[in-house]
Amino acid sequence: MSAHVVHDVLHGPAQVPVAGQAPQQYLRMDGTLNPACDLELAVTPQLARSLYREMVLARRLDQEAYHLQRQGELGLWLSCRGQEAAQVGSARALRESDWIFPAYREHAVALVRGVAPAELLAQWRGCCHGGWDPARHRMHIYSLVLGTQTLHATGYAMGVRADAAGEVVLTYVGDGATSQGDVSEALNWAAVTRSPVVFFCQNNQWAISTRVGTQTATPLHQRAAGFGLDTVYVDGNDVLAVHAATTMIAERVRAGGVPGFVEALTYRMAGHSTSDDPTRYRSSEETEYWERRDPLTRLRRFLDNNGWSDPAWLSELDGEAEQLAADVRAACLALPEPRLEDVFAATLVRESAALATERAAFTAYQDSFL
Amino acid sequence: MSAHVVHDVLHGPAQVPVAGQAPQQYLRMDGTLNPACDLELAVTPQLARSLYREMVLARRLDQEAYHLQRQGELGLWLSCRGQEAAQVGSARALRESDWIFPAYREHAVALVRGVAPAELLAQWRGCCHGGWDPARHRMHIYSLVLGTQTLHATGYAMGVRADAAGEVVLTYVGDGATSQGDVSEALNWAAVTRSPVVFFCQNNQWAISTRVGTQTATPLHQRAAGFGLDTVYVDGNDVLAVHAATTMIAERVRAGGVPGFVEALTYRMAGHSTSDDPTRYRSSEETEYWERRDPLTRLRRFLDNNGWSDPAWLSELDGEAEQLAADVRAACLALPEPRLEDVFAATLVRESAALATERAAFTAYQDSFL
Amino acid sequence: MTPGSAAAPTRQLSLGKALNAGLRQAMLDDPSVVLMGEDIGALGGVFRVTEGLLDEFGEQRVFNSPLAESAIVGTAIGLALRGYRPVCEIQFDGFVYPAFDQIVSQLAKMRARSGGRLTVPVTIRIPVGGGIGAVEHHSESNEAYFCHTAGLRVVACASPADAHTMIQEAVACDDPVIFYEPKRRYWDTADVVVGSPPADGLALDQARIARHGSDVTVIAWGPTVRTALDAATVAEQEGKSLEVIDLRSLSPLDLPTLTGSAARTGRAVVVQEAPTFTSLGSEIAASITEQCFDVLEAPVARVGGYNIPYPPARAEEQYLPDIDRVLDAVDRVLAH
Amino acid sequence: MTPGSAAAPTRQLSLGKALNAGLRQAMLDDPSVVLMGEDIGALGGVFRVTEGLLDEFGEQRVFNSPLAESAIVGTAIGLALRGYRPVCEIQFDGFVYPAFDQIVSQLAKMRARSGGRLTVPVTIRIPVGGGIGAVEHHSESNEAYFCHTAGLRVVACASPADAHTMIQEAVACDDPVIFYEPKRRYWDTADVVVGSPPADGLALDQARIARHGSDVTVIAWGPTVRTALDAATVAEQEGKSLEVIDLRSLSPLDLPTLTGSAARTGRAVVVQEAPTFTSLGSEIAASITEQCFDVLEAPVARVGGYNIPYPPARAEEQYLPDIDRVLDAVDRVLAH
Ligand SMILES: Cc1ncc(C[n+]2csc(CCOP(=O)(O)OP(=O)(O)O)c2C)c(N)n1
Ligand SMILES: Cc1ncc(C[n+]2csc(CCOP(=O)(O)OP(=O)(O)O)c2C)c(N)n1
Ligand SMILES: [Mg+2]
Ligand SMILES: [Mg+2]
Repeated sequence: MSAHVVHDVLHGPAQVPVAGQAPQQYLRMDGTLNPACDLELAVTPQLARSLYREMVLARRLDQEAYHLQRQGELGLWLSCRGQEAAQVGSARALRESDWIFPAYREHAVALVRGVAPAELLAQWRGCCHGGWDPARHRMHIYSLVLGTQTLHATGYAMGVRADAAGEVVLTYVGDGATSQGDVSEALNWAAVTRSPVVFFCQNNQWAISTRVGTQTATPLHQRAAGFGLDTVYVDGNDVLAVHAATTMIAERVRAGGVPGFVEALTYRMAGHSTSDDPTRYRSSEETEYWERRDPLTRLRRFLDNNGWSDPAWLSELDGEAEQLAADVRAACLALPEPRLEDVFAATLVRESAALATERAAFTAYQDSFL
Repeated sequence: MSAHVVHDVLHGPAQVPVAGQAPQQYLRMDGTLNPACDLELAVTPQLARSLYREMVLARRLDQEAYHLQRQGELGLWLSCRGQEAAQVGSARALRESDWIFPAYREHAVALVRGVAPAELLAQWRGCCHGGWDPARHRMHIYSLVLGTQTLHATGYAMGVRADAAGEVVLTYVGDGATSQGDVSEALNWAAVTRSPVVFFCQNNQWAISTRVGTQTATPLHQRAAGFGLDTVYVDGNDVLAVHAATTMIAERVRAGGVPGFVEALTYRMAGHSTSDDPTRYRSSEETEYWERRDPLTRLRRFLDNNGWSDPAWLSELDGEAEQLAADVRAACLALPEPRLEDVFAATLVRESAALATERAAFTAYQDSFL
Repeated sequence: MTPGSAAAPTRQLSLGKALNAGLRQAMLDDPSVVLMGEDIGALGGVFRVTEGLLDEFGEQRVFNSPLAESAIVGTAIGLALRGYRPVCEIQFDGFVYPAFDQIVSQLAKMRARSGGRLTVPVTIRIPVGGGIGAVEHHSESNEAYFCHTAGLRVVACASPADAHTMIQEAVACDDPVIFYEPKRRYWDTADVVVGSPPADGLALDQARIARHGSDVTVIAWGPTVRTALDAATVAEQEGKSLEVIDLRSLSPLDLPTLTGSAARTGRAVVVQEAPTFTSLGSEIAASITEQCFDVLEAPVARVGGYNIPYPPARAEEQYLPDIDRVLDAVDRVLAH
Repeated sequence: MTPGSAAAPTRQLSLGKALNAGLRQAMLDDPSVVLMGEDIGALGGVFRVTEGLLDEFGEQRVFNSPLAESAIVGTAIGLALRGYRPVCEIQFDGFVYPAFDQIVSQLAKMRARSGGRLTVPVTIRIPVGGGIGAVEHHSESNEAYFCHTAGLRVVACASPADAHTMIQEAVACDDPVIFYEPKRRYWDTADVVVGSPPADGLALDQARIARHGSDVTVIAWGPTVRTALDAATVAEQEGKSLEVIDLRSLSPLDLPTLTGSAARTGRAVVVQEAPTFTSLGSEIAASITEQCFDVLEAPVARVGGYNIPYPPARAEEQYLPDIDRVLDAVDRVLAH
């Protein structure tokens, strides 16, 4: 049975159940290499800098979106702050042709996949439900009903396998969502059909106000192993470790191995959403503990230690981030208002006579106010 | 990950995935003791004979019910033939005050719990949905929607824990049903709440026409361990091993341990139901293989080997079984026809005015034919 | 000669076999069609609707699934996103509920949620209704849940010929379709023209006047169509002329056909197995009344299951609408 | 002085706080009442309806659950079988579907399935409807699904006073109750008499005439009651007298109150947020017409959500029935 040994350095006050095993770590908090790391990774300056760049951009986008919400321009925002390493490290481990099924907080992933700020914010401004073309980015729209996307990803992967296409499907799932029956069904179904899917679990230790200890009595990767998945447990605030671990699992899956499960231990640094008040359920001590483990800081220290972060590059990156923030804001404010006619049009592929009649009546009614 | 090592002696042609581990066995096929057995059990003649008696009675009831169905007196019958050891061995491991949540094939369990033949058959004759008073037998009615009962059992166990009542709740679940999200939710929820529940999985290797290998890529007990349950894998055709294993787990649970999971490897010797035609999907070779592993035969050999089966006792048992068969038949034919009024009456506790009106209209309409 | 060619053969088929032939045709016509569900492989499904298809098309296209309805529908959505055209079998009506979330929040809404970018052509086949003496959860009529769900098409076949055509149209339809098969009519047998349906097929949207009449319009679908037709035969002997409409499409409703008939007869009776409260029968009554208020001679009558859980098998005859109850309602609307 | 005693205090409470006080009272009155759901503990639920109750009653009675709706309802059934009286919170309307099977096949039918032997007094609280600018799945009106399910009681509160009383009556009721809380009215504030409801409480079965009138009966529930009342105020200025009925009980319907009013006015309009097709509005229209056909001057009109998935927040105003759409329907039935 699971021993609840808590690794203080990594876990802090939220106390994730861990069966005697520490997550794989490549970089220690001070940015130096962890000699205990088992993961293979060829870290070039290019790789480290490009990961850092995407994390910085994601952080800046997240911040700008947060402000837009506070200013009433977005209805809601779910921050990915603190999870940039988990998201960027994993998304970058895939090939462009691989397909992603996100949950709803994977903004850094979306950025990696080239989703434009307008496409990303439209949903949170209330202009649409899914803002981008999944086929273009090989990234499905967000799924807000927890865990449902893991079954879609599994089915998609069954298709990939049937097509012998050599692609890998990666789906993101939160620690809380793992409690949903759908997620267990997906893990099992993937294992039984041996489909090329990787479940990437961002264990950010919270589901709104609920600790991960309420969701599970064992480490989540242990549960996945019970279903027969190829698992790895990784420090989710260490982008290099995440990148290496996800690459390892994804390539094993691509080569025909059993489906994979990556548990990345990270932390939701902001509230669950802009509607949330995390002070009701967690201490500032805990938040500060994790602030000190900020994934950006860690990689930055590594870059600095290696002399890979020259001021020119950093200031260029700063400029790029500010430009992105400006773009985000501009794109948000320029979003067109949604029309109910468009929802009518998207309800069925072949509009029924009944729906056409109803749509016409709606339009006529709307027009009667003109 | 799970190695699919098949233990030929135990598994036969259906090939259950097993990770290098054989189920615990107390009695070998020839009724001699298995020296490799880890289970503790004080086998007295009384215990062995009473287990045998209940298995024989269950077998006879099952056979009679099967005939009644073939003669058109039952609408359907789901045979427990071959699973008597798993059912009697587990049910007898509980205290009378412990509560049972069955699936729908646990006729031998019902017999152990004193459910009368009329109560047991009423549902299959089409006279009611649940034929007995759960409180009287501390056994819930059958659940036909697969896996749902595991959540009821878990909730009930939460109540037991809150009441500090010292009871154990045992729920039966089939190998097929484990694929349902509800069952995973129940395993997880039980572990998280540390409720006194034991999941007893009769892995009879088939779900209608679907092999257990389609339901899982790993042994089912391994999956349960992944959620943090206390598990044991046992030869389900060995009533002594089942009894010992279930007792061990149930008592650990009663003492405050984590919830338990017993996987009993057994075999559904008949078709799924009287509507099923198993020749469409499995070979007679496979069935014969398991006929040779009949749980009654094995215990009988053990009794014989020990000189615990004197002819007088055996013939008394025969008589008892024949009497039961006669009782089953008589009880079945004497079952009163159901009245729709009774369903009306059982729909709500406090009948609404609307329903009362509808019921009155129904009665008036019925009476108009008198 | 290949099936579906000009001179398609006519065969005497049961409704179940007509479905089987329809699925086979759909698989021949479109290699992206795959079947999935519990026991649909070697067994051919508990009603044998997929019999022989595993042998003919192989495991890649006929997938005997693990026992999890939410996963059946959820992975079917994923397969559809990949370009497949999955046909899911739900073993019995009462076992569709574990998949309810995937159907209602995902399948039905996927297109709208994606702003019209995604198409999920999934067909969910459900044997529906009572009358076969089954145990609990095996006799449910739950079309109301899906009719109330925007984004789904809900259809029910009632005859072997329609079964054969409609299943192919459902599979070919780019919208998700809940496809009801009237369980107790699986063995009804009639002539069926075997082959692909005409390309301009409209059955999925169009009701069928199964019998013309002038006094009362009787609206039925799935298993109750035959009940209504039988009632019409008896009524004729009593000098009452019933027009029987087989809905075929439950959502959307072919309202013009319904109101056209009701306007002609001035009286309508809806016959369903489902409990009447907040049911498709309620909708039909409300819709017809909305449009025909001034020409109706009587309120639309509803004959259906009572608002209680489905009874044990030996009481189901008292529960299910039969000829007597239909005629009773006909008399009521005529007497109004 | 203890709450619930003779001279119960009157307080100005929002609907959300009235519910909170009602739950507290129910827990004080009956130690078998336990609360369970996602984030209902320290957070007090996303709408703070359970605020303070964890502190007051402890973890044994206020259980912050894992994230699994099917398990919430499934284990609540088990707890109820053990003698507890669980009150489950579903965080948002759109998240009840994973629990659909447990609600429809187990909770609703348990009593009938056991031949009346088992009682499962589970209350399922669901914040319902739109109008708060939420993201998808957070604005659904799904009462039709549960109304169509025999064995459940379905209620919706519309005012703080009713919220306070009705939640207590729901918890005390031995039948399973789906309890809808009108999300966008959580902050509506009014005087509430705090304390246990009278023992002969009938709210769970009885509609309330929220405003008397003579020209048209307007039937609403939950969030649309205020819309209907506001419409009545405007209509009055235009010389039209609307009678507004707050259903309170959606299933069963208090039909005598509805038909009584409709018979008096001769005209009725139903106002709901849910899509109209196969909805409670359909049932109300059908039922009223059945009983009042000869005295109705016009067909019952339905104002509701369109038959499309709930739109993005910035289009919801176009979707939700508002005063204009109610008055438009009133004009239509008056013009008929
Ligand atoms: C089926 C379902 N139930 C409840 C919710 C409400 N809800 C939204 S997010 C959330 C917490 C999710 O936690 P987790 O999976 O850990 O993801 P995180 O928010 O931490 O990224 C909850 C309960 C939902 N979206 N879907
Ligand atoms: C939710 C649900 N889906 C499908 C069914 C139909 N069904 C009844 S029994 C059965 C097989 C169950 O297999 P298993 O759990 O192994 O139990 P066994 O019949 O072998 O005892 C199936 C598919 C059902 N009862 N419930
Ligand atoms: Mg989380
Ligand atoms: Mg089995």
